Amino acid sequence: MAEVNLSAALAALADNERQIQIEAKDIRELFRKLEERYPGLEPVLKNDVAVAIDGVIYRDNWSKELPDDAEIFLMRRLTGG
Amino acid sequence: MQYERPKSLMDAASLLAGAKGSAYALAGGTDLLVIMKNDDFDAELVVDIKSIEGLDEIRETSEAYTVGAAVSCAALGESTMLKEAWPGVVEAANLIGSTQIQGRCTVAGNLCNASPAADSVPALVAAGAKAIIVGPNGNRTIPVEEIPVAPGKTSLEKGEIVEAIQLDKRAPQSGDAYLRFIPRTEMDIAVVGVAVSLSLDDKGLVTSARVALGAVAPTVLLVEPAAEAIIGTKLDDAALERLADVCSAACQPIDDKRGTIEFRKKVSGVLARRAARIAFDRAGGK
Amino acid sequence: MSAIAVSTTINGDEVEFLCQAEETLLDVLRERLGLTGAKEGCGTGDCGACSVMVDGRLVCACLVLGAEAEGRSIETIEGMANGDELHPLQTKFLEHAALQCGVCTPGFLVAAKALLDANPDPTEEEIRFWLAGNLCRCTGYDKIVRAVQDAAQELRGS
Amino acid sequence: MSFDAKYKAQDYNSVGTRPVRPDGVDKVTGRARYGADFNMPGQLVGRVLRSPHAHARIVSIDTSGAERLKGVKAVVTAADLPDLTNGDQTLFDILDNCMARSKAFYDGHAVAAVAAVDAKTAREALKRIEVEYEVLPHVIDVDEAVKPSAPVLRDDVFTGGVEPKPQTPSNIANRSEFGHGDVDEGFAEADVIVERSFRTEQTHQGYIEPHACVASMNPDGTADMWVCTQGHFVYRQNCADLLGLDVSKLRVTSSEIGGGFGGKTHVWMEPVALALSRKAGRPVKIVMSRNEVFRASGPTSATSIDVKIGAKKDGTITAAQATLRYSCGPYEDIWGEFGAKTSFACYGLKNVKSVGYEVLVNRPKAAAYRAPSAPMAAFAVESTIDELAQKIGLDSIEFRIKNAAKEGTRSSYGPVYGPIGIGPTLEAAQNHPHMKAPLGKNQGRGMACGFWFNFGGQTCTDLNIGSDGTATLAVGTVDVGGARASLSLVAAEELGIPYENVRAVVADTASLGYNDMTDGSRGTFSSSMATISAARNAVKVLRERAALTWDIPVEDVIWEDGCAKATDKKHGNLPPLTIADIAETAGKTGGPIAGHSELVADGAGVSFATHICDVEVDPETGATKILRYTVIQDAGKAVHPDYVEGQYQGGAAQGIGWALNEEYIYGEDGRLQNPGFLDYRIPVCSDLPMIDTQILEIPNPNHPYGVRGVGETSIVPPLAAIANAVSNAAGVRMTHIPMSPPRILAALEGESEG
Repeated sequence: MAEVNLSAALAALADNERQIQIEAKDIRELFRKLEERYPGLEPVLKNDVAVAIDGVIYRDNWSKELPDDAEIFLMRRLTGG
Repeated sequence: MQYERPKSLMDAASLLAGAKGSAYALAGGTDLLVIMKNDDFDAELVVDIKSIEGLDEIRETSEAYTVGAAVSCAALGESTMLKEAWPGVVEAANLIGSTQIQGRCTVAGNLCNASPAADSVPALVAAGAKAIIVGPNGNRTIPVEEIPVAPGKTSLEKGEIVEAIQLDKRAPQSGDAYLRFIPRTEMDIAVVGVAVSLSLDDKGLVTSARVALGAVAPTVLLVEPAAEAIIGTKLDDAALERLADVCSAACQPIDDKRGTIEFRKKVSGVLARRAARIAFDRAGGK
Repeated sequence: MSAIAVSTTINGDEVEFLCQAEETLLDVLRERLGLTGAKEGCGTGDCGACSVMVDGRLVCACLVLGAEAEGRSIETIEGMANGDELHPLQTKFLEHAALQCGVCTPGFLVAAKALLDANPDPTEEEIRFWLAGNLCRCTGYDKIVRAVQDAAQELRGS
Repeated sequence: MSFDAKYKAQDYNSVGTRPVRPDGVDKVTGRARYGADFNMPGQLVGRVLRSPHAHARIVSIDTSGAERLKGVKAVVTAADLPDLTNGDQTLFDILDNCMARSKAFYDGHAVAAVAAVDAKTAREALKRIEVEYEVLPHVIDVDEAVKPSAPVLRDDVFTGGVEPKPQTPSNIANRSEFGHGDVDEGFAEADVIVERSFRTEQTHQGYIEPHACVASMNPDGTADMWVCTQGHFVYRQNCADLLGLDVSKLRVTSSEIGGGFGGKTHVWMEPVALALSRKAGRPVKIVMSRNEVFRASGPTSATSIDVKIGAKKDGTITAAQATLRYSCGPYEDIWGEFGAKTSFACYGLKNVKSVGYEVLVNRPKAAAYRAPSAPMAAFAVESTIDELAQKIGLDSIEFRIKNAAKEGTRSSYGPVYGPIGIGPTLEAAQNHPHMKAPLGKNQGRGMACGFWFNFGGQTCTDLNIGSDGTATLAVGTVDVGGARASLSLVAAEELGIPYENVRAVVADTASLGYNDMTDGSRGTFSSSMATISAARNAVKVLRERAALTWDIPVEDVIWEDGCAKATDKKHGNLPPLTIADIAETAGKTGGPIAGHSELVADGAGVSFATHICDVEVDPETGATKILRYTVIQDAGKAVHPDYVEGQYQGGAAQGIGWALNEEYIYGEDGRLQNPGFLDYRIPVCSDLPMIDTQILEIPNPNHPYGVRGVGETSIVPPLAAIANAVSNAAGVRMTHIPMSPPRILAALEGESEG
């Protein structure tokens, strides 16, 4: 069971939930379950979200596994200069 | 646009005089080629004066030095003779732009561009320099401060060309200096420029002086009360304070992208103090 | 308007070209003669990326008309190496990693060579002020100044 | 992706050395080809007509005069770039910025373009395009733009991120909030609170090479483009989307790039060049002038930031809060959000809240600039931290060390940190001789910390072994600062061959799979990961070929020192096969030998730096001279230390320019006053001292060599470090960047700041 934290902007699309408990083995499954529970998140999960797993930010990697008890944080994607 | 490279001054003058549209003399070109980049620029004629015999020479007579209109500021900076006689003029000329600009720009061009911020002009004005002008109606020699009349405008008649800048030989115990303020250390247009030229008597008192300010008014200012503030003194602190106050008060600056009114007023006083001190030292003052 | 015929010398070779009156030397070098080593960073003499030598003087090619090249001798970055033998400045720029994007590099090399030809033993301050007309946005100038110092030392043979 | 990217400690042969870069000779001889150095046969000169107004409705455009001019081959307006964006707002904004549709939003906004046989004709053609404008009131200033009285730029933008959803359009495009705890409770616990407001002016990346491209579009829908860009795959995608091309039919070649720093991360006039080429039926070259670069590419945000931080007397920060307003130009972006995310990232805070606003103004569309948005936030926060330390009576480094984030700290932007480098950079600063050097009259020392995220992204690499055992490496990340040298080192390391035997090239979009652009400090981080993977795949093939040659099981073949070696004693004394031996017979053992890799290089790891700076302030003129500068930053592992140092020094220099003199200056008419290098004052050589660097190597656990991105963080601390130094030298707290001489002098004279 992972504890998924949402940034304020994303929480607004998920019934204002800042913390969600979800059982998921990887990022793809996490996204699928989030979409099922909060359809409002679907468009942003498609392209605009990065996943921080224990502090390390993953941008594009569905196959990344979520360790047990990992701290998951969803945030808007980054760009740089 | 037509490009001409006459061999004589008279040919140059008559080409310029005969142009129907706008016509420009090209010496260093470091201002002209910049405005040519502008999409609105339109000229009928450009007359390159660099092939005219003698225009790239610095000459010495018994009374004066003349700097030809095609002498680059880099070449001017290599003249030991001028560096000794008019170090402030040479250092001002050598502050224009970068090493690359120095390789092309000229003091005559700097003067005729008529920018209030031109670096060499306050130094020339303080030095009492004169411009030797040739034109379709004959030659004339006038003080350099009479050439720029407004930003970008000169008193030259159509067809007139500045052939050379004349600097008189100096009395002993004389010195000059130019300081400017720019936000960087190089590659900027003066926010404030101050030139001081002075002579001392045997006791070390200032007997004559000329103080000129740049970038603080539509044209370079010759500030006579500033000279009066230091004449008869050994540049004691009180005299320098008076000089600074007079210079600050003489400014009629504007707020623009390069500085504010308040800043220009304050800094012209500061630089006047510092430049006077350098000129005084160069004159052998103690 | 008819074109102007110009005869000049570039990197020791006699060259003839035609240009319009308003074309700059930089336009001619880059567009007519295929010498694209000089770069146009600003077109107004503020960046030094188009530095070349005209009759032994360092200038910005963007502030010289092509027609002015008549009868003059021009040196560009393309003439700096002697065949496949790089000039010591070129070698030192490589060894000191004095370039990142490299677009300012030809201008810096031409300017630095002009400095060392005139002053074989410049101080750091002299180097910095001489090169103040060459903008670099990548390096912070540190490695460029070191490369020039090192090349100067090598050229002096010490 | 089967590649194991985990860090393993090892000794290196090539990595960490400082060889000459492979593209070096081309660059010192003038042979390297940049954006404007390329020509196609029959090409036309393209020019863009730009709005002279800051804000105007385009009533009509009459191009007939230009079209009648002899030598003009095409004229395009927005009508020639129809909206194919299908509801994608980000893409539509790029399109609208490339060519204004109903309104011109800033001085310099493109409204039409021409292609003609030469520059003179193109220039004349621009004059013959008649645009009727209805000039509208404009707003330039970020604080003015948020006032209810301000002219509203867009009637389709409603503030996002607030509840309930607003019913009226606003220049505030979005609000975002980060943090945790309860700041009100935290401030109640504080013994000392410092609260200040700061402003920073808009700056430009200032790359020396203006944007340039040559575009050629064929009637069959295929097209080619040569362009200076930080990401040719991204440019291909943008252009294909905007022009309705099949992505794979547009081949984009990235030229050498003369600097980008974020400014060449998405398209500007490139789609216009393609549209002109499509209409003219000939290749079209567009080179921006420097004036156009300043007016119409993508500078960074101007900002207005309020900070409040409270601490106990023992130096524990109890609460920190910031409100950050970032200008975006006319289009919504995420610059305020980045500012809010990065503002307090260096510290471990119990109660923290940051709120970012995206503000629309009549300025060019803001683009990324090296660690985008972080320097301004760091300026505000690090200035406040310094003042707070002084009020409490603690040393500025001690105070920061006491509050620095560490492994396990919940970051202010949300996630909990893994192993991070802020503490070590502060300790290195504390022990650096610079901190103890004596200071003279009117001199002061300042220091500050900075943070940036870094990232990795999609990466594709090919490594081909030549018949003589040398290798070519094809990467898709544009080399902006020496990456080909670093990647050649990595390939040499993995293959066990000399660096000189590797040649790295940047492949075009038709020759390699998709790569994200070179931004987010990802070039060397991600492409080195892909290079290691590709090289290991090639080594696998090399071992197989050796096994075949020897007729032994591949499990008995190891790769060592650039050779295949048989391990088991039963194979007798088989002499090692060198890579050249194996390559020579490749045609008989199964054909060409290559290693390929495609991966998502995630796990870049956040980056921290601490800078120290000494300045001297002339109290009579307000002029500031940088006397000494030291950069301390964690690189994870420095692959080519010269270019790591170069990134540190370059970032510091850009930060120094930003801190002291660089700014966009607008007139009352909303026009940019200083679109050139004369009055947009980037540092020149004589402005700077040598810039000392100290590279820390705290391995990134998510990279095989421990590499972290290094390109961006170095621009984050300088604004604050210099502001703190000026404050210590002159005794006045500067709250407005740039700290130009008039601003410093005004502050010294006790006047209100300009």
